[in-house]
Amino acid sequence: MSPSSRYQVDAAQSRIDPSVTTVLTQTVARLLLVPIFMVALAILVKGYADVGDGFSAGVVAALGVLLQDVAFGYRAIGRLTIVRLAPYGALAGALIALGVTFVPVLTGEPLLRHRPGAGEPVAHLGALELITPVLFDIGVFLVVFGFAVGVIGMIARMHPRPIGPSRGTGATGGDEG
Amino acid sequence: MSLDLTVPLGLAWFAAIGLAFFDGRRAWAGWAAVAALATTLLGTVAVAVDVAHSGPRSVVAGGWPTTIGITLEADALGLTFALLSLSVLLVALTYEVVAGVQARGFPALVLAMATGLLGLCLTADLFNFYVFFEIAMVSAYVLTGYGDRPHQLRAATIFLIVNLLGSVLFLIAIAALYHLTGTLDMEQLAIRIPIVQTNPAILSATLIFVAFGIKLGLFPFHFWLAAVYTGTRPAVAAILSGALVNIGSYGLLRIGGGLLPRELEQGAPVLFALGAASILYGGLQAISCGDPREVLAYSSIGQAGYILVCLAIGGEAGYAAAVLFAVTNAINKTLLFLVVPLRGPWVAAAVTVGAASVAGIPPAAGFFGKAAVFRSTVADGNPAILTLLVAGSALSFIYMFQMVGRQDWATGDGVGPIWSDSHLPATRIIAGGVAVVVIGLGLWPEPLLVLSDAAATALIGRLP
Amino acid sequence: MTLLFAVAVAILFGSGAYLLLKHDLVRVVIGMVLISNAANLFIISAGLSRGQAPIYPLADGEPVSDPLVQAMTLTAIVISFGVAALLLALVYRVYTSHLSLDLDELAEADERDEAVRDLATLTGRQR
Amino acid sequence: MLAVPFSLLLFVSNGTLATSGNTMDGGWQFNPAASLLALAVLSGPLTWLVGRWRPGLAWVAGALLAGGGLTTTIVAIATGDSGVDVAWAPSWGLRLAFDLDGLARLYALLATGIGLLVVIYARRYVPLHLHHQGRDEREAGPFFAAFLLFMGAMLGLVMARDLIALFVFWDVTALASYLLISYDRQDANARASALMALLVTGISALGLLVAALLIEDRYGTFDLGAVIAAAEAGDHSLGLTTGILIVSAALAKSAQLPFHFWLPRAMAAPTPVSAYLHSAAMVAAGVFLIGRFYPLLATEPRLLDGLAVVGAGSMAISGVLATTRADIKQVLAYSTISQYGYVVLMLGLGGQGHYGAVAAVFYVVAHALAKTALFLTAGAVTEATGERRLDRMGGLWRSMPALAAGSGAAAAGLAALPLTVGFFKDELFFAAALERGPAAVAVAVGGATLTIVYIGRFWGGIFLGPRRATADPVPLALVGPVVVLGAAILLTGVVPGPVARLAEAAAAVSLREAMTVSPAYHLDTRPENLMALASFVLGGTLLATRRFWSPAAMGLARIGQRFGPARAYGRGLDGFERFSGAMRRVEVRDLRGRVATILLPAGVLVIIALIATPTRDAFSFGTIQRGDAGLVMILIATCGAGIASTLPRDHLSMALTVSGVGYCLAVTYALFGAPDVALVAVLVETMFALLFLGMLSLLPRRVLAEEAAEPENHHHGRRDAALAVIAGVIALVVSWSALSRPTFRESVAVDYIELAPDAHARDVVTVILTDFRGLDTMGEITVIGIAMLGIAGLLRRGRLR
Repeated sequence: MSPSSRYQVDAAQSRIDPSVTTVLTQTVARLLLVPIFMVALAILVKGYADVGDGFSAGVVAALGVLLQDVAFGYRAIGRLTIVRLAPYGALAGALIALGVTFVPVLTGEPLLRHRPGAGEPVAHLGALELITPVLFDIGVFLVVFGFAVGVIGMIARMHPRPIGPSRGTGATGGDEG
Repeated sequence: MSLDLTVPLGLAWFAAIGLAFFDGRRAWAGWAAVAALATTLLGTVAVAVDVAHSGPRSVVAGGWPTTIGITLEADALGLTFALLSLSVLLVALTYEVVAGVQARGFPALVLAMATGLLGLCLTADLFNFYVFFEIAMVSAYVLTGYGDRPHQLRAATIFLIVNLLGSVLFLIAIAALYHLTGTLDMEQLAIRIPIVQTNPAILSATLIFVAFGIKLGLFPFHFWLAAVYTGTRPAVAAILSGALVNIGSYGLLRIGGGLLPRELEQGAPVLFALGAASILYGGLQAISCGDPREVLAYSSIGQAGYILVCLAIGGEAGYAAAVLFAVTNAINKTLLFLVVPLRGPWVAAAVTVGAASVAGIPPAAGFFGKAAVFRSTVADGNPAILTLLVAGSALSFIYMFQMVGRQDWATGDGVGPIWSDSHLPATRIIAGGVAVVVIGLGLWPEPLLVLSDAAATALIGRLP
Repeated sequence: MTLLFAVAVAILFGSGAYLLLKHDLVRVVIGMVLISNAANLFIISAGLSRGQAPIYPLADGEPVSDPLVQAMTLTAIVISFGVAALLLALVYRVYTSHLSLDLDELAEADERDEAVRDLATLTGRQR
Repeated sequence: MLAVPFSLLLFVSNGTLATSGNTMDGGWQFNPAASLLALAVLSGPLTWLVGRWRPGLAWVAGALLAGGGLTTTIVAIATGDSGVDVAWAPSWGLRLAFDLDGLARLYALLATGIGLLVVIYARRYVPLHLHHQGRDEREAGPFFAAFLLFMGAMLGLVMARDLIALFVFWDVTALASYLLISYDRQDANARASALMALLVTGISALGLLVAALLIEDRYGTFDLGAVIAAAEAGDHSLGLTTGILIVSAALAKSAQLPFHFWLPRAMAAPTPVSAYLHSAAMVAAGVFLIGRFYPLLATEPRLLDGLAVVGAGSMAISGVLATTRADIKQVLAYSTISQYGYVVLMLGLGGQGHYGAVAAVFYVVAHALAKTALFLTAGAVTEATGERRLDRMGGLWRSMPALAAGSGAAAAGLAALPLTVGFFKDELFFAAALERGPAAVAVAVGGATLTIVYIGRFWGGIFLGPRRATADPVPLALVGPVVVLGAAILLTGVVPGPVARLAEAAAAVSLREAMTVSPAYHLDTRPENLMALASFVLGGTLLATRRFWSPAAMGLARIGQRFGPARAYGRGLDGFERFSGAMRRVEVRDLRGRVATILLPAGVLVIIALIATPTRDAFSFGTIQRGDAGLVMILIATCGAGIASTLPRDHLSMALTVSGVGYCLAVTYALFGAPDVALVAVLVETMFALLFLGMLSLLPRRVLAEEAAEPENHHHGRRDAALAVIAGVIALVVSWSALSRPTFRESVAVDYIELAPDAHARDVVTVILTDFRGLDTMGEITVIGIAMLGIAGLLRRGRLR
C-alpha cells in the first residue's frame, strides 16, 4: 500500500462533515460575494488616497471567494472556474506589475518611472486617478488574489471524495491531469 | 548606446514569470528557459564590459533622487558574483533540461533564482537586498524539494526552516541598521555607520554575520548543509553549492566589508577562530564520508572557512582573495556535483580535474583560489593562520583523492552505485565542458585575477 | 517604551524558537510564524517617529509615523506569509510521504537512508 | 583539456614569443625552449585524444612526442641556451618564463630519452599487462596519456624560471604519478599506494608553494633569476624557514628519509611506470629542485649540512633494507632511495668551490641509465616467468642471454665497476667526499659497498645460480631497450666526456660558476681508486657471507616496519578516519538539533559582541507618554498571547492563539499610526488561519491528535526552554540596543512624506510601495508567485488548475 493511498483512507474518515452547511449560509455567502468585491475594488482604487492598496484589496476579495468554502465545503469551491483560473490570474498580475516596472527601461528611462511624472497633471475618473501606479497596484491585487484563492483551491481539490456514491471530479493530487 | 544595467534583470524576471504559465517538462519550455538565461548572462556580460571600460554605473528606480528611490548599481564586485551565479545556473539548467526536467516549475524557478541573485548583486539598497535575497531563497526552498522523493522533501524541510531563521535574523539586523542611521541606501549607510555608537552596530553586524554564515555553511551554522546537498538532485545541489552559496560570500563582502568594515575588524579574532574551526571541521568530517556528495558537502564547509579567513585578513588583498576563492570554489562544486553521478572515461577525467581543483592542484582553477588565500596570508604575516591553511589544504588532498579512489569512474563496474536517472551523453558533455573551463581558467588565470582585484578595489573604493 | 518593545519582540522570538525545537512539525510551522511576527513588530518599532498616520492631509505640528518602516513591514509580512504557506504545504507533503509529522521519525528515516548509502559506497578502505 | 592547445595557440599567435640565446637574427628561428614548452603542455592531452580516437595508436603518439622532445633537446644541447618569456598573469606579475639552460637540458635529455625507450617498451608491455588482468586493451590509451603528461610536466618543470609556473609543473608531476600508480584501478593496493604517493609529494609540495609566496613577499618577484641575483647582491638571505620548506618538498619527491616510504609502495604501478617515474623522472625532480634553488639554499649553510645528513641516512638505511627484500621491484625501489641518498649527500657536501654539485648531476645521469635498465629487466623477467620474488628465480641467463647481458652491464654500472659510466660516478662521489674529510669518506665507501651487495644479489639472484623458474619467450620490445641502455652504459664508460660536459653545464647553473671535471681511468694509487677498491673488496666479501649477516638486516627491516614513518602514515590516516567517524557520529542530524546549533552559537556571538563593546549608556528604558496606555496594554496582551501559543496541546487552539498574536499585533500597528499595516495584518492573519485550518483538515485527526499528545522528553523540555531563553535574549539585546539609540537626525522617511504629493498620492505608505520603493513590492509579489508554484508542485505535482 503506497503512502498516499493509505493516507486517503485516513483523510476520508476525517473530512469535514458536509452536513454543517445549510441553505441559509449558502445563500448568505452568495449574497455577500458582490459587496465584498465592491469593498475590494474600493480599497484598491482608494489606495492612493486612504488606507489600503492592491495587497489588502486582493486579500479581501479572496476572503470573499473563500467565504463560499465555509458555505459549500472545500470540494465545491475547488470546482469554481474563478478558483481554477486564479493561479494564472496571479501570474498575469505579476506580468502586469513587471510591465509597469520595466517598460520605461525600453524607452531609456529608469525602471519603475511612473506616468504621469512628478507634478504633471493627472486625469481623473471619479475618485480614480489614471496613473501607472494604479496599474501596478492592479497587478499586485491580481497576484495576491490569485495566490490566496489558488492555494485554497489546491487544498480544496486535495480533499478526497466523500465516501459513498461520488459525483464530480474530486482529484487527489497524486495523479496527472 | 550602452545597455541599461536593468535590462538583464528585467529579462530574467519576465522569463521567470512567463515560463511559470507553462509546463516546464516540455522540451521547448526547458530550452526557452535556457535561451532566456543565456540572454540574461550575455546582457550581464555586456553591462560588465561597459563597467570595465567606463566605471560603475547606477540607476535610481523611478527616476527619484538617490536614497528616495532604490538605487541599482553595477560595480565590479556585484558583477563578478552576478556573472558567476548566472553561469552556474545556466550550466545546471542546461544539464537538467538535457537530462529531462521532472517538475513543472523547474525552469521558471531557476530563472526566478537568477532574478533574485542578479538583483541581489545589483542593488545598492539594504532592504531591497533582503527582498531579492528572499526571491532567491524561496526559489531555493522549492528547488530543494525538486524530485519529490522522501529524502528530498526532508532536505527541503530542513533547508527551509533553518534558512528562514537566518532570514529573520537578517531582517531584524536591517531594521536595526535603519533605526540607527535613518537610511537604507548602502552608500549613505556606509557614511553614517561610523558615527553610530559601536554597541548596536556590532550587534546588528553579528546578526548579519550569523545570517550569512548560515547561507555559506560556516561552522557551527552548517548543520543543515550536508543533508541538503546530499539529498537533492545533482543539478539542484550544483545550484545550491555554486550559485546560492554566493549569497553568503557576496553578502559578507558587500555588507561586512562594504558597510561594516569597523565591525568586521573588531570581529576579526572571532572570524579567524570560526574560519579555522570551519576549515578543520569540514576537512575532518569529509574524510570518513563514503558518499561523494557528502564529501563535497563537508568540503564546502571547509571552503567557507577559507573565505572567512580572507575576510578577517581584510584589506584589498584579503577581499580579492576571498572573491577569487569564492569564484573558483563555486565552479569546482558545480562541476563535481554535476559529474559525480555519471560514469565514463570523460567522467573519470572530469572528476580528477574537479578533485584536483578542490585540492588546489594546478593546472586547475582551484589552484589560484588557494594560492590567493595563501598569498594574502603570507602578506599578512600570520604563521599560525598559514599553518592552518596548509593543514586544511592537506585535508582536502586526503578527502578528495580518497573520494576519487573509491569509485571506478570510467566504467562503474561493480564499484558503488550510480545515482543518475539519466545517462545521456549530453549530460557528460556539459560536465566535461565545465571541467574544460576549470582547466582553462587554471592555465590562463588572468581574467579571474583581474576580476577579483577589480571587485576588491570596487569594495574598498566605496568606503567613505 | 523602548524596553517594552524590545521585551515584546524578545518574547515573541523566544516563544517561536521554543516551538521550533518541538518534535511536532505543525508546532514548528507555528514557531516560524511567531518568529516572523517578532521581526515584523521589531521593524515597526524601529520607526524613527511615532504619531499620526502618514496620510494626507496631515495635521500640522503633530509628529507623523514613519512611513518607511510601515512599507518595510508590509513587504516583510507578505513575504513571511508566502513562505509560511509554502512551509505548510511542505509539511503536508512530508506527511503524505512519511505518514508522520514527527521529526524524530524523520530523523530515523534519514539515518536509514544514510546507512544504505554507506553500505553501497564504502568499497574498500585505502591505506 | 581542449583548452590547453587553445591557450597555447593564443599566446603563440600573439607573436610575443621572446627568444633569447640564438645567434641568428631576423626572421623565424627555431627556439628549442618554445618547442619543448609546447610539448610540455600538449603531450598529455594530445596523447589522450589520440587514445580516445584510436587506442592502438596512443603509443605511436607518445613515441613521436617523446622522440620529438629528444631531438629538440639534442639540438638544444648543440646550440646552447634558449628561452621563452611571455606575460602570463600580469596581475600577479606571473610570466611564462622558461630557460633551457644547462641544468634543464640535462634533465630534459633524461626525461625524453628514457621516456622514448620506456614508451617503446610499454607498447608491448601494457597490452600484456592488461591481458593478464582481464582488462580491455583499449585501456592502454589512458596509460600513455598519463605517461606523456608526466613527461611533459618534467619538461616544463626543468625549464621553469617563474616560481609559480615551476610549482604548477611540480604538482602536475604528482598528479600524473597518481594517475599512473593507480592505473590498476581494480587493485585496492594500487589505489592506496597512489594516494600515498600523492599525499606525501602533494602535501609536501604545499611547502614549496608557501616558499614561493614567501620569496615573493621578500624579494617582490616570482622570477627565480631575479631572486637569485638579488640574493647574490647580498640584499637578503633566503631565510631558514623558506629553505626548509623547499628542501622538504624536494626530499619528499626524491623519496628521502623520512618521506621515503611512498616509493616502495609505488611499485604497485606497472613496471614501465616504475622504470620511468621512480628512477629517472619523479625522484630526479627532487634533486633537480635542489639543484635549481642551489644558489639560494647555499646562503644557508645549515641547510646543506642537513641535506648531507639526510642523504647519508637514506643511503645507509635503504641500502641495508634493499638487501632484505624478496620482491625484485622492492629491491630496486630501496636501491633508488639509497642511490638518491648519495645524490643528496653530494649536494649537501658540495657548496661553492666543491665538487659535489657536479658529482651529483653526473650521478643522476649514470643512475638513471642503469636503474631504468634494471627496472625494465624486472618487468621482462616477471613477464617471462610470472614470478616477482628473487627466491623463486635463478639461472635465467641461459634462456634470456641478451637480457642478462644488458642488465649485467646496468648492474655493473650501478655497482660502479670499471668500464661503465658508473665507475666515474663513484669516482666523482669519492672525490667530493675526500674534500670533506674522513667521516664523509667512510660514509661514501660504506654506501658504495652496500650498492654492490644489493645489486649483486639482485642480478645474481635472477640470472645466476640454479634454475628455479621456467621462462617463456618475451617480445623483442621488452629486451631491446635494456640492451640499448646497457650499451649506452658501456659506451659512456669508455667515452665519458659527453656526460661530463652535460654535468658541467648543469652544475654551472647550480653553482653559478664553471666547474670542470675530467673523468678518466688512472692506474695509480690515488685515494679515489683506493676507496673504489675497498668497496669492491668489502662488497664482494659481504655478498659471499650474506648468510651470516642477513638475519641482522632483516631485524632492522622489521624494526623499520614497526616504528618507521610508513607506519606513522598508516596510523595517521587511520586516526584521521577514526576521528572523522567519531565526529560524524556526534554530528547533529535532526532538525531540532540543527535549529539549536544556530541559536546557541548565535547567542554566544551576541554575548561576545556585547561584552566586547562598551555598554555604558547603550541601553535606555525610554519614556511612556500619556497617549501610550493603549499601546502598553496591547503589547502586554501580545506577549501573553505569544507565550500562550506555546502551551496548548492540540493544534486547533494553537492556531487560534497564534492568530490572537497576529490580531494583537494588528492592533499595535493601528495604535502606532500604521493603519495600512494593521489592515494587511488582520487580513493576512485571517487568510493564514484559513490556510492553516484547511491544511489541518487534510491531515487525519488521529495523527494530529497522536502527535499533539505525545509527551516531550523531559530532558528535551529543559533544553528547549534554555534555548528559547537564549533566543529571547538575542532578540532582546539586539532590539533593545538598537532602539535605545537616539536616531540619526536626517531620515529618509521625512523625504518620503514630503515627496508623496508629487507622486499624486495622499497615502504615503502606498506611494512608497508602488512608487518610491516599488521594486520591493515587485520582489514581494514575485516571492508570492514562487511560493504558489512551490505549493502547486508539492500538492498537485505542479498543476496550477
